[in-house]
Amino acid sequence: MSGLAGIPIKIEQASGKLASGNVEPLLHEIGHALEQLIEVGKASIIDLRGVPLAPGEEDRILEFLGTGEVRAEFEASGLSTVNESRFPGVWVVTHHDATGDVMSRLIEITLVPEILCSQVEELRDSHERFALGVRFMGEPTADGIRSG
Amino acid sequence: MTLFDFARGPGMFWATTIMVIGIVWRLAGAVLLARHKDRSTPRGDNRVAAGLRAVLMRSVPPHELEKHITFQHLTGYAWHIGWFVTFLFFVPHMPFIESILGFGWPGLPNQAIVMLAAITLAILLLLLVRRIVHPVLKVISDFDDYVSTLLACAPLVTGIVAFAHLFPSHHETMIGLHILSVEALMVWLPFGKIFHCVTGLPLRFQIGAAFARRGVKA
Amino acid sequence: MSATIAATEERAALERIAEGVARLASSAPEVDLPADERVRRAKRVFIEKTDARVALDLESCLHCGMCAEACHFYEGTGQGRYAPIHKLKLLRKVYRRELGPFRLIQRLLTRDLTVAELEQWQELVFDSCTECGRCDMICPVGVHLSRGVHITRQALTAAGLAPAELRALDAEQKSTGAILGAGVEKLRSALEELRSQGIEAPLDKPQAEYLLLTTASDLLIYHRSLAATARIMNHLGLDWTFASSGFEAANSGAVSGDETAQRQATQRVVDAALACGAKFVVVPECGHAYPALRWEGPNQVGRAFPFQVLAISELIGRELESGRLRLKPLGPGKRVTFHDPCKFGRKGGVIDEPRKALAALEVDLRETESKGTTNYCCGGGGGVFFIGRAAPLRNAAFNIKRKQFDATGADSVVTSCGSCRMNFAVGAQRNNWNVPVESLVELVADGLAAPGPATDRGSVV
Amino acid sequence: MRDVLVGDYLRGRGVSRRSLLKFCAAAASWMALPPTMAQEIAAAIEKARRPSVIWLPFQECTGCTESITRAETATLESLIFDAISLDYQHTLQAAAGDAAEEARHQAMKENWGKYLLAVDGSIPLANPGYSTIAGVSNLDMLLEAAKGAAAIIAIGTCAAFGGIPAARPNPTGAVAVSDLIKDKPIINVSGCPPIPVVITGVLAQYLTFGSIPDLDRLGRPRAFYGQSIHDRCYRRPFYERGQFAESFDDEGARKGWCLFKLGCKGPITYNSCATIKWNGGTSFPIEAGHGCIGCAEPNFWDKGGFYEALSVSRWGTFGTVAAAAAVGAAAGVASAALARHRQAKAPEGESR
Repeated sequence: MSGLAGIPIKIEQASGKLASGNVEPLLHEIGHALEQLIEVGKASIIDLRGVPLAPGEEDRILEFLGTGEVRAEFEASGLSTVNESRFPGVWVVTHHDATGDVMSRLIEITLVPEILCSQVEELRDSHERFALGVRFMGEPTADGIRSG
Repeated sequence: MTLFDFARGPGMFWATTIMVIGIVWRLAGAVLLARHKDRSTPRGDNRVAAGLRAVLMRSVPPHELEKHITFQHLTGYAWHIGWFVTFLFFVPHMPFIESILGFGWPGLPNQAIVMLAAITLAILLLLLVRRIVHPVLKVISDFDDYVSTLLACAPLVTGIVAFAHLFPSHHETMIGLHILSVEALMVWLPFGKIFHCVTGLPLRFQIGAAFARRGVKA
Repeated sequence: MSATIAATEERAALERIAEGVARLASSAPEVDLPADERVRRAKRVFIEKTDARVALDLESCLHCGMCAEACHFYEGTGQGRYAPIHKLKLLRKVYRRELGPFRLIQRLLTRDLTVAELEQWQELVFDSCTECGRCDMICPVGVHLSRGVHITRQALTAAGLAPAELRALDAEQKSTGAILGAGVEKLRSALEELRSQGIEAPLDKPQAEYLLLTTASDLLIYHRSLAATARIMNHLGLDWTFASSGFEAANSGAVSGDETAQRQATQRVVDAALACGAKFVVVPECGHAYPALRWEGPNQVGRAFPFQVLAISELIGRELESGRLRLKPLGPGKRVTFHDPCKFGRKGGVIDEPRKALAALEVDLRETESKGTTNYCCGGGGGVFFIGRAAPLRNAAFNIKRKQFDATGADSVVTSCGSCRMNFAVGAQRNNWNVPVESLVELVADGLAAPGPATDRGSVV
Repeated sequence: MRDVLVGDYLRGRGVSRRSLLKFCAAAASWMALPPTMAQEIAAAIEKARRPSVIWLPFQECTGCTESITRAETATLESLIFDAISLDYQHTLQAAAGDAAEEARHQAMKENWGKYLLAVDGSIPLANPGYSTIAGVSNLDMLLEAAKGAAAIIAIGTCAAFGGIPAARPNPTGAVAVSDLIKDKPIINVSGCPPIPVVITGVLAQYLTFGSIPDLDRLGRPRAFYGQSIHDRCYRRPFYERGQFAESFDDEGARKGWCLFKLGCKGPITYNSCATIKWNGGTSFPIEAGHGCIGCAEPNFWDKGGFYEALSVSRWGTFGTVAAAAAVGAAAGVASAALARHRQAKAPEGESR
C-alpha cells in the first residue's frame, strides 16, 4: 500500500452494531446473486466501492468471504488479483494502479471472471506477432528477450 | 448570495430586529396607558399570590368548564408541545440554540422528531379546518387567525420537506425556505395573535389579582 | 300571613310588574341623534374607558372561542355571534384605531366604527349578555370579557342606543330615584305593614350604625323578604334604620351603562349614609346593587367610602361566624340547592357566607355541578329580564339552569336576589316547572331562635 | 496532428486491453454506472476519436493541474489523460514563450470547432492586467479560444463559479467562465480541487459518449455531482440517530459520529467525495474526521465559518437586540404618551 498506510492512525472500530449498517445488506445481495447464478446462470458484479462503508467494514466483508482454491493475479498497469472466495462462484477481484493504490474492488458472482480470459480484440494482433516470432525464431527480438 | 445565505444572514438579522422592536413597542404601547385608580376597599389580602395562582391554574380550568372544551384543550396542548419539542430537541437545531443561549442539551433521534413534527402539523391543519367550519370560530376569526396558524405550520412543512430531502438537488434552497418560514413567523409575532406568548401570563396575573381583590378565586 | 296566601299574592304582584315591564319600552324617552354624533359619543366612551388593563385584554385574545363554551346564551342557542369575545369587537376596533400602539397602521387597514355596527351590537351586549362573568372564568389567557361588554354598553348608552326598557328605567330613577314606581310612599306603606305584624321598622333615625337599603322587588312583590330582613336586624339588636332619602339599592345606570344615572343613584345612598353617620350600609337581596355600590361606588363618587358595604347574606355570615347569631335547624329532610346570584358571587365575592347560613340551618344542601365562581346565571340579570325581545334568550338560559337544579334532586332552590327570583318565576311558569324558589333571608328569618329583645351587646366592629 | 483513434493510440503505447478494462471498471464506479458496463465503456473508448484539448490556466493556484496530473504518481488515469492529445498546457509542456503560443494557435487552427477547451482558474475583469499569458489578458484569450471550441470544461470551483479569487471582497473582479461564455456548452467540474478521477471521468465520459453529459442546475455533470455528500456519507446513520460529535476530540469524534455540529457542509454540497473518495479511494475529509467545507459549491468561502453549523444564523448580537428593544421602547412610550394625552381630555372614570 502507499505511504499513507504507514501513518499510525487507527480509526476505532465503530462500537456495537456496524456503523454504516450496509454490511448485512451487501452480504445478502451476494447470496441472492449466487442463487441467480445457480438457477438462471446469470453472472453479476457488485462494486464494493459503490457502497458507503465505514472504515474497517470492507475488511470485515473480505474476512467473511475468505480465500478459496484459486488465487490468480496479472500485471497490467499495476497488479490485479482475482481470487476465488471460500464460497465457489464468489470471486474477489482487486485492481491496483501503478502506485499500488486500490483502484477498484469487485465481487464477481460468476463461474470465472471475464478479465482472466484472453481478450478477443487482441487475438488478431497476437496471431500476427506469433507468426512474426516464429519466422525470426532464434534471433533477438526488439526488447532483448529471446522469445520461445 | 443564495436564498439560503440570505436567510441565514441578513434575513435572520432583520427578522430578529423587527421582532424585538415590535414586541417592545406593542407591549410598552399597551402597558404604559393610563391606569384608572380603584378607590374601593379590597377584600382579598394576598393578591400577588392569587395572581400567580391564576397564571398556573388558568391552564387547568375546573371540571364543569373543562368538559366543554376538552377537545380544544388537548389539541391546543398537543400541537404546542409537539411544535416546541420539534424545535428544541431536533439536534441539528442545537447549534442555532447554542448560538443564542450559549449552551445546549441532548436531543431526540431525528426520526422521532420528524414523526412528531408530522403529527403536530396534522393537528394544526385539523384546527385550521375547525376554525373555518365551527359556528363560533367562523364568526370571530379574522385575517390574523388564519395567517398565524399558517405561519405556525410553515416551519413544520418546510422542515419536513428539507429533512426528507424531497428535492435532493435543491437541498440548500429547501433549508433556506425553512429558515425563511421561521423568519416570517418571527416578523409576524408582534403584529398578530402570537403576541399572546408575551402578554398571556401577565394578563392571567392581572385577572387573578383583580378578582382576588373582590375575594373571588379566578 | 300563611305561606300559601303570601305566595299567591306574590304571584299576583309579579303579574302586575310583568305588565308594567311590558309597557316600559313605550314610555322610554326617545333619543334622536344624527348618526355621526352617535358614533362620536360612543368612541369618546370607548377611549375614556380603555385603560392599560383593558388594553392588555384586547392585545391578548387568541380567538380560541372557549369563552363561548362557558356562555349559557351560546350553549342554549348554538348561535356563533353570541361568543363573548365577539361582543368586544367594537371596543377592540376603537382601541386599535385610536389608542393602540400600531394605530397608524390599523387606521390604514381597518374601517372606522359605524352606527350600523353600534345598532347591530345592541342585541349582543344587552339582550344576549347578563354580564354574569362566567366567560371570565374560562378564558385561557385571562381576558376580563364582562368588563369589555360593560364598556360597550356604556358606549351604546352614550350614543342613545340602549334598549328602550332600560332607557325608561334610567329616566325614572334619574327623575324620582325609584324603580318601577316603588317610591317613598311605597316604602312607608310597606313599613307600616311590617309594624302591623309587630316588626319594628325604624325610618329616618337621625343616628344609626347600620343603614339598611331595600329594593323595588321587595317593596312590590317579596314583602316577606323585606319582613325577614327587618326581623334579622332586630333579632341581632343592631342600631339600624331605613332612610327615605336613600332606600333604593337597585342602580339602573349601573346596569344600562348610563353613568350619570349610576352616579346619581350611588350619591343618593352615600348621602343617606353620611346623614345618619352609618358605619355599615347593608344591601338587600338585589344582585347588581352589591358590586355597583361595593366595588364601583367609590369610583363613581370619586373617593373611598367612610362606611363598609355589606350584603345581607354577608352580614348573616359574619354574625354566624362571630357566634352572635345562632339558628335552629329547619328540619332534617329539607333538601335544597343554592343558586349563587352572579353579581353577589362571581362579581361580588360573597360565596361562602350564604352556605354558612344554610349549614347553620342544617338543611341538606345539594350543590349544582356548576356553583360558586362557575355557576350558571339565571338568564335574567344585567337588565335582560326587562328587555322584551330577549325572552327566547332568557328561556334558553333558564332551561340550562333548570337542568342543573333537576340534576341535584333538591326539593327547592334557595337564592338571595330579587331579579333571579322574578326570572325563575317567569321561567317556571313558561316551562311549567314547579320547584319552589325560596329566599335565603326568609329561611334565615324562619330559623331565628325566637323573636324578642336582643341580648345586651356592644356595638359591633 | 493526424486523426487517431484512442484504442490504436493506447495499443501503440503498450496498454493491454485488460488495463483498459481495469480503467473502465473504475470509471463505471465513479460514474455510478453498473459495473457490467465496463465492457461497453472500453469498446466506446477504443472507437473514440482522439480529441485535441487546449488547456488554458487563468487566475488559478495550479491545484487543479496538480490534482489532474498527480505529479507524484503516474497512474492509469494519466495514461488515459495522455491519450487526449494535450496540445497546450502552460505548466506541463516543455515549450515556452512564443513557441508555446505558436503551438497553441497551430492546434486551434487545425482542430477549429472540434477541440475541447479546458479552463482552470477564474477570469479577472477589474483589471485585465492582473492575469495574462504572453501579454494577452485572460479575458481576451478565453473569448478567442472559446470561439473554436466544441465544448468547454471549467475545471475547479474558480473556473466554474469564481472560487476563492471571487470571494468577498473579490479585488480582481474575478468571474467564472459561464459568466462570460454564453454560446458554448460548458461543463463545470467544480471542487477545490476537483477529485482527480472526476476530471478524468468527465473527459472519459465525453470521449465515451461524445456528448455533453447530463448537467445539474449549476452545469455540473450529474454523474459526479448528482448527490450531496450527506446523502452518500457513511456517517449518515449517526445523523439520523442524533449522535453528533460536539468537539474535534470528544468521545463522539473518536467514535466517528456525525460532524454536523462542527460545521460540516455535507448536506448542501454536491460532489463524489463520499463515494470515489480521495487519494485513490483512501479517505475523504469527513472520514478523516473534519467536516466538509463545501468546496464544490459557489461562494463556499463566504457561506459562514467552516466550523459554524449549517443551522447557525447571524441573528445579530445582544447589542443589536438591545438596540432594537430601545427603538421599540421609544416608539411604545411615545404611542402610550400620546394616547394618555388624548384620554386626559375625557373625564377620569373607573372602568369595571
